[in-house]
Amino acid sequence: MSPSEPAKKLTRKDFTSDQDIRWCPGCGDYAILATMQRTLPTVGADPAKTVFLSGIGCSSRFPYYMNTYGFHSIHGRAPAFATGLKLTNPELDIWVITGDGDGLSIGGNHLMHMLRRNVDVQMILFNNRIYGLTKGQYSPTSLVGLRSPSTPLGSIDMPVTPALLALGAGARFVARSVDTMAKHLAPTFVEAREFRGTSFIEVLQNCPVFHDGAWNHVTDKARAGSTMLMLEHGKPMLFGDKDGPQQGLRLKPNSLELEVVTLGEGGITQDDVLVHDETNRSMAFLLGGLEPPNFPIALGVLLREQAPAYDAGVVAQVEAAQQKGMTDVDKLLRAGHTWTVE
Amino acid sequence: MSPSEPAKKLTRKDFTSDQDIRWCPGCGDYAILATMQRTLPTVGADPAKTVFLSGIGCSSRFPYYMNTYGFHSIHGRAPAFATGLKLTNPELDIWVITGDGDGLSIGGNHLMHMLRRNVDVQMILFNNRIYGLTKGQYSPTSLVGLRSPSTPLGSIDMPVTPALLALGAGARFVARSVDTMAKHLAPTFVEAREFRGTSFIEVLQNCPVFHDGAWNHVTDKARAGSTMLMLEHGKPMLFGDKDGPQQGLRLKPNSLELEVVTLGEGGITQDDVLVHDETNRSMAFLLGGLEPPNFPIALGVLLREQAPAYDAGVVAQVEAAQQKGMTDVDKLLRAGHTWTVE
Amino acid sequence: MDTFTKSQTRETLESVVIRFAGDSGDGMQLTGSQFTHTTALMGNDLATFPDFPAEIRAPAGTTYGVSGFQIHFGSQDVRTPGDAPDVLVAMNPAALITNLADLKPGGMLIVNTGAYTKGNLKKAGYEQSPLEDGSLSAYRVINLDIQAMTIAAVESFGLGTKDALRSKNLWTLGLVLWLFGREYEPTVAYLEQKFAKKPAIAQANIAALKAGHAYGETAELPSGIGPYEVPKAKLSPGLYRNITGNDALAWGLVAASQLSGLKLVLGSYPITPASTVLHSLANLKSFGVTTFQAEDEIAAVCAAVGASWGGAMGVTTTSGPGVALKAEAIGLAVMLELPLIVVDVQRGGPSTGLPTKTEQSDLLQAAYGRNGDSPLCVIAAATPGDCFYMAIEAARIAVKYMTPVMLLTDGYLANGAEPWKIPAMADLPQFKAKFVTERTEGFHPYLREDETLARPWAIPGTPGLEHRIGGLEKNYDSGNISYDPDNHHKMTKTRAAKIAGIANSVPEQEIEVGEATGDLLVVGWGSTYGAITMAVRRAREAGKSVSQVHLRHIVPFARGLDTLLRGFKRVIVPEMNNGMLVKMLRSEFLVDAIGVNKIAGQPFKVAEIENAIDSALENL
Amino acid sequence: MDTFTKSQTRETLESVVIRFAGDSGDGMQLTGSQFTHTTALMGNDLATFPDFPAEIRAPAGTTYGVSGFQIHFGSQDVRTPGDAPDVLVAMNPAALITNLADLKPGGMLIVNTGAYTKGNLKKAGYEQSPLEDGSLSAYRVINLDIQAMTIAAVESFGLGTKDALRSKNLWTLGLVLWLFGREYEPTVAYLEQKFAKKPAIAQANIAALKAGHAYGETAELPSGIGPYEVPKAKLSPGLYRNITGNDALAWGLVAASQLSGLKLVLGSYPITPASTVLHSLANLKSFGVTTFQAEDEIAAVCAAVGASWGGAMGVTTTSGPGVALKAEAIGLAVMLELPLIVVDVQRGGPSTGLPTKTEQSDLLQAAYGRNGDSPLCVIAAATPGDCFYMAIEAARIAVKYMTPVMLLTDGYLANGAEPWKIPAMADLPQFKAKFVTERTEGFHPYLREDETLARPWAIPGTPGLEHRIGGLEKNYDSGNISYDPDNHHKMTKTRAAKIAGIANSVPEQEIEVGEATGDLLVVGWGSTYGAITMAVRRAREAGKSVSQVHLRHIVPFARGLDTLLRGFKRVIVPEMNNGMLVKMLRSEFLVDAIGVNKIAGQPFKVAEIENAIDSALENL
Ligand SMILES: Cc1ncc(C[n+]2csc(CCOP(=O)(O)OP(=O)(O)O)c2C)c(N)n1
Ligand SMILES: Cc1ncc(C[n+]2csc(CCOP(=O)(O)OP(=O)(O)O)c2C)c(N)n1
Ligand code: SF4
Ligand code: SF4
Ligand SMILES: [Mg+2]
Ligand SMILES: [Mg+2]
Repeated sequence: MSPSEPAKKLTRKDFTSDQDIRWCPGCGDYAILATMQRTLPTVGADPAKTVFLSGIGCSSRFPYYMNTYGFHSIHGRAPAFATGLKLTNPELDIWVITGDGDGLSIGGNHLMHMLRRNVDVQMILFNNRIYGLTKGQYSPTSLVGLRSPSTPLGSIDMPVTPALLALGAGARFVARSVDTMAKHLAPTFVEAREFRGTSFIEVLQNCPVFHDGAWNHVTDKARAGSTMLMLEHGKPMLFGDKDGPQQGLRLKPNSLELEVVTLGEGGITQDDVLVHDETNRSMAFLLGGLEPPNFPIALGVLLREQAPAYDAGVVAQVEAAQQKGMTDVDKLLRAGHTWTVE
Repeated sequence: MSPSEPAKKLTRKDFTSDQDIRWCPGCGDYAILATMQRTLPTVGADPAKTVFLSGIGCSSRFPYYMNTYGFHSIHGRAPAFATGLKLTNPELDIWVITGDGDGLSIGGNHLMHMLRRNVDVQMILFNNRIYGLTKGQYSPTSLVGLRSPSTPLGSIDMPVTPALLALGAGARFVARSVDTMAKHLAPTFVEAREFRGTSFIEVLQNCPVFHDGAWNHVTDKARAGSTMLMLEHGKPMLFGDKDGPQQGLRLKPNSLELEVVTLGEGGITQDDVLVHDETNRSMAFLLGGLEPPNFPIALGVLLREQAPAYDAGVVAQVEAAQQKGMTDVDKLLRAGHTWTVE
Repeated sequence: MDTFTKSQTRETLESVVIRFAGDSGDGMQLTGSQFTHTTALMGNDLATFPDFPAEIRAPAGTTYGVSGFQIHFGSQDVRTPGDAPDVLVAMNPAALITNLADLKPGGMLIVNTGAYTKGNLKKAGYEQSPLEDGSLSAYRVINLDIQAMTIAAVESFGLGTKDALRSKNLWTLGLVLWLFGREYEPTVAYLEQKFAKKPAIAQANIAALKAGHAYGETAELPSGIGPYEVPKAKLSPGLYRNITGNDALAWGLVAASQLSGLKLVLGSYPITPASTVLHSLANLKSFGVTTFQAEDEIAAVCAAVGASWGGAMGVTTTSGPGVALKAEAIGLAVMLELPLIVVDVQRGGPSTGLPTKTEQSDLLQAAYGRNGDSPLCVIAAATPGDCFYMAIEAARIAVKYMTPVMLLTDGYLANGAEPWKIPAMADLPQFKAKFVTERTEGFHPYLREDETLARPWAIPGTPGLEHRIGGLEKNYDSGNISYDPDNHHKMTKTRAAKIAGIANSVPEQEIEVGEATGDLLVVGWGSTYGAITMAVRRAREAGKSVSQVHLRHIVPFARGLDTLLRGFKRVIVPEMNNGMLVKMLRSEFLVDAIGVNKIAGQPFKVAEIENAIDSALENL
Repeated sequence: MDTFTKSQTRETLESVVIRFAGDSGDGMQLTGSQFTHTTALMGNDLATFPDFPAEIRAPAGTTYGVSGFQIHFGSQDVRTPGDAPDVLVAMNPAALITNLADLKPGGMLIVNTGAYTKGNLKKAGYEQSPLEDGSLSAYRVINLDIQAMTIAAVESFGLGTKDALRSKNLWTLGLVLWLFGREYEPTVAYLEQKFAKKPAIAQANIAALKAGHAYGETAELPSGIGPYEVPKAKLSPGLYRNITGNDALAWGLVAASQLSGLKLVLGSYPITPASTVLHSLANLKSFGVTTFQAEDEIAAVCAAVGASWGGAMGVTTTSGPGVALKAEAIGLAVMLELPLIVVDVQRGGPSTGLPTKTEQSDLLQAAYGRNGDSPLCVIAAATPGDCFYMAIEAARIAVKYMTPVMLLTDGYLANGAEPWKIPAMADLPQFKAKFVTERTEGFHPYLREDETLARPWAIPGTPGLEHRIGGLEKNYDSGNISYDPDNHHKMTKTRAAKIAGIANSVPEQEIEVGEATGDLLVVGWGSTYGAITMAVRRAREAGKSVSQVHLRHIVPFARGLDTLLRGFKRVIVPEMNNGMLVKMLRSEFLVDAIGVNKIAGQPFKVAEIENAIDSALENL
């Protein structure tokens, strides 16, 4: 919708392209897509100014299905294309879509550099802990021991934790959500979109074909209360089963380690529970690495740290130069020593 | 020296090649080289089993000057060559030499993956916060505002902190030292060599030609006591000027932030000072990011965490398979369905 | 064979092409490979061509989810999977609409009517059912409600409808086996083994298979429809197996490892259609094979080069986009003069292109796609089984000449299969690698052997041979870095001469089919081999003066090619690209060779090459 | 000019070649460029060739730390920096030993005797001093203790010896300026400006400069040594400046940005000898230029492609190894059909090769170094100043044809300088880019323009034209992903036809020197231009039937090249590589063109090409 036309309320349909979707039945990608298509109209997004840009992988087909501008690039390089595009037109709202293979294996360096530069885009990493498109090889997030076509005896590589990698690279907005948890995923998208700088979102995604249940230990409905910690800034980090929060995270006294405590046990009260501070990078480092069975996984915004966006800085330098400096090419060519031949 | 010959005590000369050194006069690389050449004989290193493998950059010329096996590869890829070599011959003692451009810019992804896999090599990153060989462009560790040939108006990119990046990637041995501090650098090399897995060492290095004094705020002799924190496992983190340690690092009560305290002020005693625990990754994260003027820089071993080395795992799988599985190619070719044509 | 010869006499056919087509979920690949297996056991010659959809699991019923498997078998030499099918099995409307155009006029069409529902018809894009509108009248249609008959056949096993329907491909297989006089026992054995842990499934599948077979035997098929007999082919005696190109390649590498005495170290990054080589080798660790799935293609090749320096046979496998990424590191290997095998299983390009389709469009990239004068050896496999031998040849050249070798295959070879006469290791020549080990004062790592111009291979760990190598130009004698202008000229010429010299260790170029002179020479390379051979043979049978030359060695060309090219009035060069080998031939030999190009992601049909031959002969 | 014409009359020379050589720390580049500047102001035609050491700052006195600057100036057309110097300035023994062989017999040799210490002689590899053993007797040697005289000249400024010695290059410059009748005022002005904030340094330098000049004027130079006069050249009238290739390139890109109305976005990663283009453009932000130093070459080109999609003129600059890394992404740009300029400032290869030396060995990589059939446009600049125009030409083609364009220059053009007649922007044709903006239901991003086959450029942000692009093959009409075989064939042919069609917008190939038919045609491309032109002219002056063709457009070739090639009995192709253009010409035109190859990291000497001409004529 062009902003020059009378504002019309857009709906999911306006964000849905006419392309046939080519994911396997039951793939977690469908849910993420649906949430995106439903969420964008609610925040007044303009399809003409919205761009989805991806690498290669099942997840990277996402742009085809959004009725916005879309760019299905090459394996691992989406952040670099996005950076060039954003520097060219900072008005665009750019979403980079990647997978655990695309973004962390071949594309790890571009991801890291986009994060440290803090280019104002949203990056969603669909983490299914497997290479889907190439039929099931293990990925940098696969756990040790995973048997896959390329690791028939079990993988040996120690996995990388996307959130920690992002934090180590200097990311300033780091969040995590789950493919099918639309109610959690939608606001995460919205907050990422509002953040000025690179917002990094890891979405736990199920690949029913090649790594079904990779996240069952997190999402298993029966235990979900104790396997997920829903972060809220300024709120104590409580979790527990369905009858209400009963457990919490506490900093071990005089140390730098977290422990799970149960309210009411051993005199523990809510005051002993650590309060989430999304501006605290050290806390984010601690939270980023937690995973069941010993800890719940931390979902929501792990870190939100305001910092100048790279594109803004680049544009400001160019604009300042344009105001002060030379703009006439004829002058440029004639600057310095010249002489006339008659 | 071949191990089969009668053990002869080697000296620096045995580790010095006949190649002319081609660094600028005054370059910090000379000091690092000298320390390496002096240190290896003291730990019984065998030149024939020692390999120096580098990318491209001033720092990456290092292998030419060591009288060991040497491999001056291509820009950024040294970790990948090293991984292939180590998997082929795990007996070799491999040192990967890289720079802040080579290792963190073009080569960031290989560095990260070698670290997470924990391949048993030592990686030394010469951090001069500049591209030396290509004549002075800013690097991923250059501070914001640096004017360089490619950033005449000052750089905008937020720098990356090598130690934090390494930690985020899952590194298990992370250390830091200074080019000219031979007494600190030598034992750091020794400990790195002893560690089984990837040991990552950042060496603060001065490039007098393109970024002279990049580390003056750390190494300035007059203030060195208060700008450097010499880590020792199990020891309180004390520092201070030459008359003896007077300051220390403390964890802010009930928080995850460090603060500088002065012994004797406000009732602070040595007991209030945090004790360095090199097995604590969260502590390493906190320490890795400190830099003057607000904090001293942490030197020494930030993290040492035992974990299986990748090469050992790979070799073990092959060996186990060799013991159990098929080893006769004729059998392999005949496995499965065959038929005879007469 | 007494199960089926009772009731009818069989018409004898010389060769048949069958295509099984259905939804990705319909099990067409299994159907095809079981039919292949049985056919091979019966002694026919054969060639196959599986054609997967690009999607992992496209939604059921869509045209882009159609999976196909074509087999060509006969009592004569079979070299290609066949141009147009004689028989098409269409398990659903999408399979019909996407494959019908290929079926020979008058061909047999087996239709699973139960799947021709309104929904499926619509998904396939049919306005009305082709079964009813007379549009199939050119074919011999067998309408069968295979679904219903399958459900009936497996009823007794108490499966749900969904599970029961899973066996419909086996019912179909049973019928087709019967039609062409094949036994079902090998498939029964296969099913019993495969579902050893799920006996109910095994039994249901077997029941469906037998029911299909029995249906042929007992039901009245429309007249003019089978049954047929395809007599054994006269294959050279020996022990045979079926083999796909990627398996042959993996096994060839393992054989090369033993023949050379070198440890095999593979650095690879998954990419279609090369990934299965990585998979195969990852399963062969018992042969001392190390496989390393790297973080990307660059790391993969670098790890292989590191391994080669360390004294292993370093190998990297990939497809076109991966070769592009590896270019810089391959250039380093050229400079380092280390053995390295780069396998490019080509696919449709440019860019991501048609990743699941075949093409031969990386030839120029293989030969020239690096900075600087950066010569290396390029060879190509001609058939799936040939991948085994060319892998060994790549290793032989790499070790003997201390050079990277680019081995080209393609998606068609990778997934296609052929009956393959199994060689004995003892019959394959060894080429043991030699490391220098003698302690040398001031070892010069670039002093060359006279014959091959190869430099010595001294591996880290060897006492007294400590040395340093790298990507900078080096002095001809000392091997130290050198910026000397004349030295660079000499080194560039020497690197080129070394590669050119490889021709000395390769047999002279032979004529594949026909005489060494004549009207028309057809020159091919890679997987077009079968189609060209058939076409040239047919042309010769029709009395035309046509010969065939097929190149396995491209850089350098084998000796004698020049003379062969000049022996003909005309030279044509069929390629599955827009003209690459033809460029190299024209430039090298100044012959007016003409390209015949098909860039459709599909192998040539024999008829297409026959046509090209005819029009070349017309314009002599 | 009255400072120097008093005492002696000057011998008139038509042209002179001077080489300044010394330690990297001796300021030879400054000396050379100031001499150049003054010479340009005096109206001579000229060409220069700086030759840096590979090391940043090699230890003083070593041979690999020698830095050189050669200038060729004259009253006639000057096209190359000259084959052999008439005058060699050797500031230390290392400079002497590495450069002496090039000095013409009887040439003038200016030696700074104070630097010929034992230590320096040894570092350079001299057993005994060449100043004393008679080994320089073939030259006209001027032995001067320049160091001592410099110290004396700057004594009054109270500098330490080390600082004082820094001015010795200016003393030398003063002397050489005097020798060739040049004024020192322009250098004085330069020094005053450069050291505006350090007046003491400025004054000391100026004093040394004047002292050197005065020394020539007053001292008795050996007889037969100068002074000389080199009259003005007859240059076409206009305003001139000196320009290096890399500056010309940067400025050409900025001009192209204004001529096309597109924002210039550069994605680059530093690499010798391309880095200075990045540096220049980073200084031109006031022209709306965005420069992005990416984390590597891949990110650099990807950012440029992203920028192009966003409606900018996306540019990436690099050298050979960088092009190798960019191959995959350039292939994507071919598929996306977006404008993109890839500048390859070639250097010595393969691999890291000779990074600071020049070469033309990336041509085949530029043309073919990508997976799949991946055609793009390749053009090349002939002289430093031509880089300006070829940058504009690259942009014109990229925008008009929606295609990547590879622009080849090399280290020699990059750092070399020539007097350049400054064009006026108003005289340069505009080629305003057009974005589609009209809201279209179901916009088809690959529907092509008839004439150029270019697709429309619709940039994100445009309401109603939302669409998706990518690296998979797309349908000819809709632009949606397509796996259809015939469509892929058609698209491949169309992409090739689009590139071939570029020739329609390029003037016919012209003869550069000579007639359109004759005995011998010399075909060149890139920076060999000057040397070939001089050699062909000399051959023609000697009455030989030789002509020259110089290619700026290589893929596609300009129309008419075919006819030109066929108009000669013989065609030779001088290249600074092992034979690349010659391959392309032979293959395309089936002419028996013969390569003349120099792979030494150094430009051709005119004499080398003259020799090649002669031997080609002998073997007609
Ligand atoms: C240069 C290159 N190398 C390899 C491939 C093959 N490839 C395509 S997608 C993919 C991995 C995808 O994994 P991930 O990013 O996790 O995506 P998913 O399919 O799991 O969503 C690979 C290896 C390619 N397309 N290009
Ligand atoms: C593929 C490639 N790109 C770029 C270069 C140019 N290059 C050589 S070294 C270097 C940066 C070196 O910086 P760093 O690693 O910090 O090393 P230093 O010289 O500072 O020690 C660059 C960009 C190259 N050699 N190869
Ligand atoms: S393979 Fe896995 S990730 Fe890919 S579409 Fe299918 S279910 Fe989804
Ligand atoms: S440029 Fe800097 S880093 Fe490089 S050798 Fe010189 S001083 Fe050292
Ligand atoms: Mg994945
Ligand atoms: Mg550096």
